[in-house]
Amino acid sequence: MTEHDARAPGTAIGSEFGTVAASAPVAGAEPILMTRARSQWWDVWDQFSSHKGALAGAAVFLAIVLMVVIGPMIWPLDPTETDIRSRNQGISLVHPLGTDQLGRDIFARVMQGGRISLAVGLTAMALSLVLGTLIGVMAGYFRRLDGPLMRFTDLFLALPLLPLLLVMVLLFREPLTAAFGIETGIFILIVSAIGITSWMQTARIVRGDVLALKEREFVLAARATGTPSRRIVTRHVLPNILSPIMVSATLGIATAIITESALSFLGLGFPPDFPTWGRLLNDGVSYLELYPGRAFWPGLAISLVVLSINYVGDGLRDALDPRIRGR
Amino acid sequence: MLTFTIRRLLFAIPTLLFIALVIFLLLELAPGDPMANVPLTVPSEVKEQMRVALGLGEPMHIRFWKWIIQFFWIEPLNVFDALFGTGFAEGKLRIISWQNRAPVFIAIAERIPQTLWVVGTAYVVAILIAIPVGIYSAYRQYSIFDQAGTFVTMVGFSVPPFFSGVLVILIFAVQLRWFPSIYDTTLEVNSWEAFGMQVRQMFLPVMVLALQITSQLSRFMRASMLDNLNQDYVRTARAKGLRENTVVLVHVLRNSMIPVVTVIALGVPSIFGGAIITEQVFKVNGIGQLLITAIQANDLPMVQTLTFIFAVLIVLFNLIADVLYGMLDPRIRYD
Amino acid sequence: MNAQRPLVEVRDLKMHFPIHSGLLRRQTGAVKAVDGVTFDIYEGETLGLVGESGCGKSTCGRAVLRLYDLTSGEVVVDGRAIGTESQGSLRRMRTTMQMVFQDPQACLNPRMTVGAIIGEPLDEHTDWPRKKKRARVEELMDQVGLNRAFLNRYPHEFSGGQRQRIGIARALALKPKFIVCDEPIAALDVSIQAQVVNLLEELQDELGLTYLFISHDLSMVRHIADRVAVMYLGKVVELAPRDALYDEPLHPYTEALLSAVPEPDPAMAGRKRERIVLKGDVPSPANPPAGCNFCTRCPKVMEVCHRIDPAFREVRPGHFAACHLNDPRYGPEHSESAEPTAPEATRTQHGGTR
Amino acid sequence: MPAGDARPVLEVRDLRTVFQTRGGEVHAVNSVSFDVKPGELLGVVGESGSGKSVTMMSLVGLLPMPPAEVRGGEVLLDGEDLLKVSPARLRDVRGGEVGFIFQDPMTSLNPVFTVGFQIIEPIRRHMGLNKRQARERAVELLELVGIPGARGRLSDYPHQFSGGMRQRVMIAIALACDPKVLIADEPTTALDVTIQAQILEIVEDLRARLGMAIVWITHDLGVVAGIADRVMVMYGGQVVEHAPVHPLFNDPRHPYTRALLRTIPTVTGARADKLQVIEGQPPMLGAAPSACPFRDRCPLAFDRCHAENPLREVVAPNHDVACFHPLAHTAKEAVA
Amino acid sequence: EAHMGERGRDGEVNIIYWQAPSTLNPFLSGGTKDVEAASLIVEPLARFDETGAIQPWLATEVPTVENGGVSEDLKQITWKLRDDVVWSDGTPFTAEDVKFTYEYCTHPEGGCAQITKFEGIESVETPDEHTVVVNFAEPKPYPYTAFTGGESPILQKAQFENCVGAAASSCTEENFNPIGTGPFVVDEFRTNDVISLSANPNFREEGKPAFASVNFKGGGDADAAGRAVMQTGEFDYAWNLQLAPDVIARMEAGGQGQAVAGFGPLLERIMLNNTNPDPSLPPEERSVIRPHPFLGEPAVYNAMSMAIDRPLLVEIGYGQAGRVTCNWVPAPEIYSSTSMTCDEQDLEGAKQMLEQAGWVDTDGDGVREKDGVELRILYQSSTNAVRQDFQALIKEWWEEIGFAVELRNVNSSVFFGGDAGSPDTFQKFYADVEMYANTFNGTDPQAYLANGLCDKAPRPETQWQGENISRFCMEEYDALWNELAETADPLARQSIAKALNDMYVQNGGMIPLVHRGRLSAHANDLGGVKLNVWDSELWNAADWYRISE
Ligand SMILES: Nc1ncnc2c1ncn2[C@@H]1O[C@H](COP(=O)(O)OP(=O)(O)OP(=O)(O)O)[C@@H](O)[C@H]1O
Ligand SMILES: Nc1ncnc2c1ncn2[C@@H]1O[C@H](COP(=O)(O)OP(=O)(O)OP(=O)(O)O)[C@@H](O)[C@H]1O
Ligand SMILES: [Mg+2]
Ligand SMILES: [Mg+2]
Repeated sequence: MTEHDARAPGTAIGSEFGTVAASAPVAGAEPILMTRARSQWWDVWDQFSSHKGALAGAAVFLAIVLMVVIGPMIWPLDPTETDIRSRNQGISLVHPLGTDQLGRDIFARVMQGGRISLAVGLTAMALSLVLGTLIGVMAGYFRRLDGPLMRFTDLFLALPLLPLLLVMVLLFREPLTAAFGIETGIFILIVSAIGITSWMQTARIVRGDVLALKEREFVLAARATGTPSRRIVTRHVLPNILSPIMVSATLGIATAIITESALSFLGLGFPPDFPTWGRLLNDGVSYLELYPGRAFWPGLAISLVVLSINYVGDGLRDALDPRIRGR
Repeated sequence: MLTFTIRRLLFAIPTLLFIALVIFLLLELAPGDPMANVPLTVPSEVKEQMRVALGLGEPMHIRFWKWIIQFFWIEPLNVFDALFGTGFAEGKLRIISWQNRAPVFIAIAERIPQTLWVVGTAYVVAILIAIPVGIYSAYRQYSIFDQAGTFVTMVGFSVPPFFSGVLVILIFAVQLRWFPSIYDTTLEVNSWEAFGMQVRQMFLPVMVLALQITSQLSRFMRASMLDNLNQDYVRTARAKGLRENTVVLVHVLRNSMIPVVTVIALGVPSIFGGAIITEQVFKVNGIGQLLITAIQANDLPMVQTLTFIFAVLIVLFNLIADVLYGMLDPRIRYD
Repeated sequence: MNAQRPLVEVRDLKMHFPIHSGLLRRQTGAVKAVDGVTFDIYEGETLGLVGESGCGKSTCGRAVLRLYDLTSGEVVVDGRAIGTESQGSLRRMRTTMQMVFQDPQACLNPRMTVGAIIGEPLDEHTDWPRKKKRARVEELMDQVGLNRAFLNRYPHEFSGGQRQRIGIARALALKPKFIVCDEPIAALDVSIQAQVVNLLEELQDELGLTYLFISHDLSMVRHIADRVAVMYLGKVVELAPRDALYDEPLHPYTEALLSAVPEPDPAMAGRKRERIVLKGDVPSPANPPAGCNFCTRCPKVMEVCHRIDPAFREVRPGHFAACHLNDPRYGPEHSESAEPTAPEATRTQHGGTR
Repeated sequence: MPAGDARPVLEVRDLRTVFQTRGGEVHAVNSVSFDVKPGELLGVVGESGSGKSVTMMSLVGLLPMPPAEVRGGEVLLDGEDLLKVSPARLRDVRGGEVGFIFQDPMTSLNPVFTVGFQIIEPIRRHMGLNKRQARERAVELLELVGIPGARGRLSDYPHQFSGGMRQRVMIAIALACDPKVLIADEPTTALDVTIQAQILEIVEDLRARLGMAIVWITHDLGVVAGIADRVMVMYGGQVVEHAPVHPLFNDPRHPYTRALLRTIPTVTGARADKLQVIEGQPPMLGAAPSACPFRDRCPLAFDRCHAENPLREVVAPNHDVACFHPLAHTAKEAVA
Repeated sequence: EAHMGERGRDGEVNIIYWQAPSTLNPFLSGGTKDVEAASLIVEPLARFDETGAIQPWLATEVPTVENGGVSEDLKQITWKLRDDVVWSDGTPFTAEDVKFTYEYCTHPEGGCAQITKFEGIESVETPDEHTVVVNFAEPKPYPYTAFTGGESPILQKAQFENCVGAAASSCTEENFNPIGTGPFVVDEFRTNDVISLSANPNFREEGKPAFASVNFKGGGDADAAGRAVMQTGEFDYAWNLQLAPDVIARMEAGGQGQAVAGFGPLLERIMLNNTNPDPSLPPEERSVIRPHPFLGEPAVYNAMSMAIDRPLLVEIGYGQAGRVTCNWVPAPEIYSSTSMTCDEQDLEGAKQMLEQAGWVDTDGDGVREKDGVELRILYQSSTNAVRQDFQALIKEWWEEIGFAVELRNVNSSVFFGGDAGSPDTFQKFYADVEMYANTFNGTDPQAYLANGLCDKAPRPETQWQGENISRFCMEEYDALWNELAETADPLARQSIAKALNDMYVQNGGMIPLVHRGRLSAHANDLGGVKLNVWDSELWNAADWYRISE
């Protein structure tokens, strides 16, 4: 019977009752049904929290974020401080993850690297989402823009990304560094390089959803009310494509972190005194046999983040999907 | 369908020309110099002369135009000559690499076999693994198998190949000595023994690549299966008294494969494109490695030709994916 | 009772959706969703619009509200020709005309609270302070019989009937004169349909609303409408006061339609055996048959039907039909059915039932 | 028309189905019993969510389990309890001895297989015919349900058919193996009245010719009035009234049935000024019923209705009703 | 040498270069990888051996003034060719080929990478089949450039006749399969990938080479190359392993092979910018020498040098492939100055020196200043793991003595690329200091020392080309160098060169860091390897053999 819920609304209202009965009290005239109003976000959380993987993922991710944000403030060792006497050390109390070839504390570096990697992941994701959503919505909503914008998207999809990334990095490194200083400059550069080369999937998904949504009656209702397109988009379209956007977002963070590490591998990432997970991992790979920890810890951090975010994304997908949520 | 295909092909031409221009301009604007790898002991005047000898002195639009002519006319003529022993292309200047002053297509032709071998095999292996895994995970959603599969695929997705590649080399090539760590591109498979060698040297890169591809494909397969398992026609099939196997492997699978097949088709250009990092790690000197060395050497004709070929392939396979979609799904009729 | 002043005048309305094909995506045809429709809706009345799925009812309803850009024809609402006005200047007009939709689930934005949904027209067209808007929203909720306490709830927490009430409240927010109800009950359960229909009737009495009531449920249209238009394949084939239409349909399609409605009384059902079962399906509106649109399925088809498209004529005063049977030139031997014979008295009766 | 004394081919006793959901259990079907005899058409009516579909799907295990669980009861098909047989046997029954038609013809056919393939599938599976024979049979079936040019259309895909034709294909599939029982779950709800009339015509014709038992689910009382022999009214997962078609329409005993009959306008006869409504909401099926499910909406409800769940009691020949109110057990005029 | 036998007895030898050769014509590329790969096939008239001494190769002897091969006025050199040499296609090797090689490289449209080798040559004459006379326009005290060393081998005239000038690049077949006189001939050349070679049947020496074939693999990274030789034993010889010492040690523990180091004049250094590097300045101001806000001050650059712990750098970065040095010309020994020491870090001394020069931290921000100028340094280098480690360490030391240091690294293809439009090249030098390595070919430093001449400074007029990266400029230095250019006496040349070296380092041209060697690895069972840093590493591949237990 649930199949009914899965299809286009309107085919079977009977199942609506089922849904309501199963998930939230029916608001009727009866006093017993006057329970507190539950927003749909509550429902989403409800479903989300019943997904064990997603919950664990969220916990791990939060823990990592906390560690990375607060860690460097309380951890006494500076990630860039070299201590040549104690280099290449193993695990110890002073250096819980050991030290590198210059005697820098790996724990401090992993935390510091996480700040950058996560910041890159989050901002690049945000950028690609904004771009993708903007283009997707414009293409989906305005029929006249659809053709040009989708050709534009195809163009980006057809552009080989690696050379593009490389060229971007080479081109804008200096002006940005000059304008914002080395750290912010390169940060902006990498974030925009990743963002600009990864919005296309989101745009396509969003466009598809907007096209479907545009035909939904509540958008028509808004048009009949006289709501101008601009507000239809912000009020009716955007909130309803939140679920694919959220899922894209979680995947986006993961890919951005991995892309950043690949950039480091190709020597185009952050400057060397900037520990990012990708860079640490890449540096550690040559020492894999001697000091496996050097590559292991940043590698583990990347994997954990990607893994946890993927689980969160999975959970969100289920939670935001009304068909699944109804069950 | 035919009109659709022709229309898309016609559309592809301006798109590709535009892409060619974009690539050309981007590369043109990029800093870097083909003489960077020439030792510092060579004085700069000499480097300047070498640059001029490469044709760098000419203005940009002329070089672009030349390149377009070479790519679309002279090189195809050369292929024709090579196939039929004719001599149409004689004396015409081909696209010349700056690194070695040889036609870039010679290098590309040399690289295609190993890339196809390794990346292609990995792709096939990945498809063969991903599809059953995806089917079973979806069918038993939230079962142990599904959970474990999800975990493994996500790990596979999250470990960058420059790490996993070196790791398997250390384990299987250095410690266990089961497989070679360096790919021999000169190996000719002309005996069983050579075939065994080939399998052995392909094993590690294929494994690393396949893990990555499997991760993505199996997630896709699973999602697609899940979408279809809830459809009404599945209930109809069950109501007909069909065996569960038939229901899932005939009715659901056929529908689920439609989007997956197009995803697979869309991935094919990446086979030709090679897997840059994996090729680098395993010294499979394929197309990907060619591209990266060309980038490092600022060999613009090579980079440009390669990236443009990728773009052509991407556009082409996009089209193929659309056509496939139309063929697999009887509901879709392009006109 | 009727002031007999047309609030809405529709003249030869056409709404074609282009079909593009071929190498250059030239327009090679059109889905003639609405193909030359003419009718008036008088102030305070309900015009029922019935027909099979895909015959263009919704398109017609939307075109009347200028939610589409018309292919041709003229629409005058409340004295103002809206057929060619820009969407920007139309915005003002939207306060006089509103719409209620078929699917109460789909027509409410699931991410907005009831208050926000009902208040949206107010946000768009008034600059009232928040308090005043809220007061109006609550008033509307009272009017449609929703508990004020549900202001901050989301649509999915309501039953279908309640959701439809929300939709109606939204349509009422700006005190419109004219509401297009596009199958407002089709998606509802039988027991709830009645609630909604009653509500619509009450509101009409109270506020003097004018409805274009689109439905394929002939029995419900009979209940609610004053006059009824029957559509087939983009055209209105018959338009008449309610009782005239139900008692004495002039178009064979209307006849068939009426006979196909199952009679929920086994006794009656047994008697009404001479059910007319139409053969085949509705042709595609992209490729309608030559001559009369109905000629492919008509049980009384004549040779002329395949050639000439019958004109939409006033066969009897107030009773329009588009059928050659009603044309003395082509009509069957027993031409009395084609002649306006009904007594004057019955007609006036029909006109003023309510 | 039905042979009143024939043995029922399908007998359901005390069927109970529960869904396990996140919000708790949903008791969708509670102690439902009914039977059908060969050649008879049993109409099942009730508002949405009253458990009609779940009841029928529980019979042959078509519900997804989990979340569904058949908690008890017996489903006797020619004396064999379908709830106890092996999965393999159940598969033989499905499509072979019990045919199903579903509501939505647009989605119930597999879009990527030809219509012919989909009809042939159960024929080969259950009747063991070879490919050619099965094809012949498929052509026969399509002709039977009135599809013109049947042979040529076997290789068409569902999307090339209109809604009405697809539903006919569904009927053909359901009839493919000469089932003893045909269960039609709102087969015409999604169709236009003119198409519905076509389908009803076909079904009546088929019933007369093939003599199978039919269970016809609908919430359109008009349809039931036209074709059913007996009618079962469901409400809140229970059968609240059950009677041959004439008594049910002329002499409804349950307040719900009565209300339901009054809410619907007709195209003929007198036109009420105001439609009757059933106030309130259908019940939530959160627990096994301990009281009358209709009590909150019932104008006649009294104390007992809130405390006890009425059992079905025979009030006239072949006519039973689940209501405590004495009026239900006497004549109808009293209420009007 | 004890190893004797017939040609090709030892089967195949596997060589891996982690940078893959892209051509086998050393005149068209000039990259080390290409030159070295080509050295298996084509040969020069004379070579440098592993000690840096010049040895006759295709010539019968090295011409000198003593043996009359070089004229007294230093304007003519006469090479006598061996008469037992034939090309691998069996045709005789003659003076015409040598002359052709000169014409080939000096053709103005050819873009020859080795054209400097032929600088100053007025004409090449071939009085007979086995005599080549080279005439110089000016006296040439060091005439061993043309036809000497791996970078200037002889091409076969018959093969390359039609490939002169602009036609050079259309001769793919010739460039990929040159006919040579060397021990091996090309079977198949795959650009940037693999070269298959086999023993030259017409090689002039009996019983050589010992290997019947060579599998020359290119590509990957130094890690993998080292692993393949020392750990898995897949390869016999790996070139230029720029790896951390502990990684090398770990690989050697694999027991399959060993690393060998050799020291040429390669020097890792920090160049000091003598102009103001601010990119916002107009080009004219950018090229004014010695207006750098503070780097012109001896106290500053001396303190910077003193703050560096060179032995530690060696240990961390290069291990056995590095040595501490204070010289710009660290090798060959005869030219390397011994007047300076710098192998001890002296942070206190450095601080004091700055203090005395008036550089003090008055505002307490940890950075010293004088007259409102702060010691802020932008320190750039190419992207490379070891360099970045060095940067981190040196930054720390410099910050300790009161500098503020900002690090920057640039992709090496940009950094070393001569793109006049890019601000990131080492020549543009938009930084205060930059670190890289440089060296010179052969054993004579004269051309290299010219990098300190005023007029070699990159300027806008020269499109920022020029070898004087530091923009170092001293009249005395220019004068002394001119003296060197006219001196032929070896001893005198040595002492002038040392003086130039000291002058450059002591006056703020650069801070030498590490004298870098070449670290290569060969399999334990590969015999005859003599690591040569003055010429191609594969110079004596004809003598290589398999050690059998
Ligand atoms: N998969 C499910 N999970 C939970 N509850 C379900 C599920 N399927 C059905 N139900 C519930 O079972 C009850 C009966 O549903 P059923 O589909 O039988 O109603 P119906 O009478 O067929 O209605 P309709 O006329 O809409 O088809 C409803 O309350 C519904 O919510
Ligand atoms: N935007 C559109 N583009 C192309 N064709 C359309 C569009 N909207 C409607 N149509 C076509 O116009 C015809 C009439 O559609 P419409 O929705 O008005 O029918 P309807 O009578 O409302 O049917 P239903 O009862 O199913 O709602 C149909 O054939 C439909 O396919
Ligand atoms: Mg409609
Ligand atoms: Mg149902």
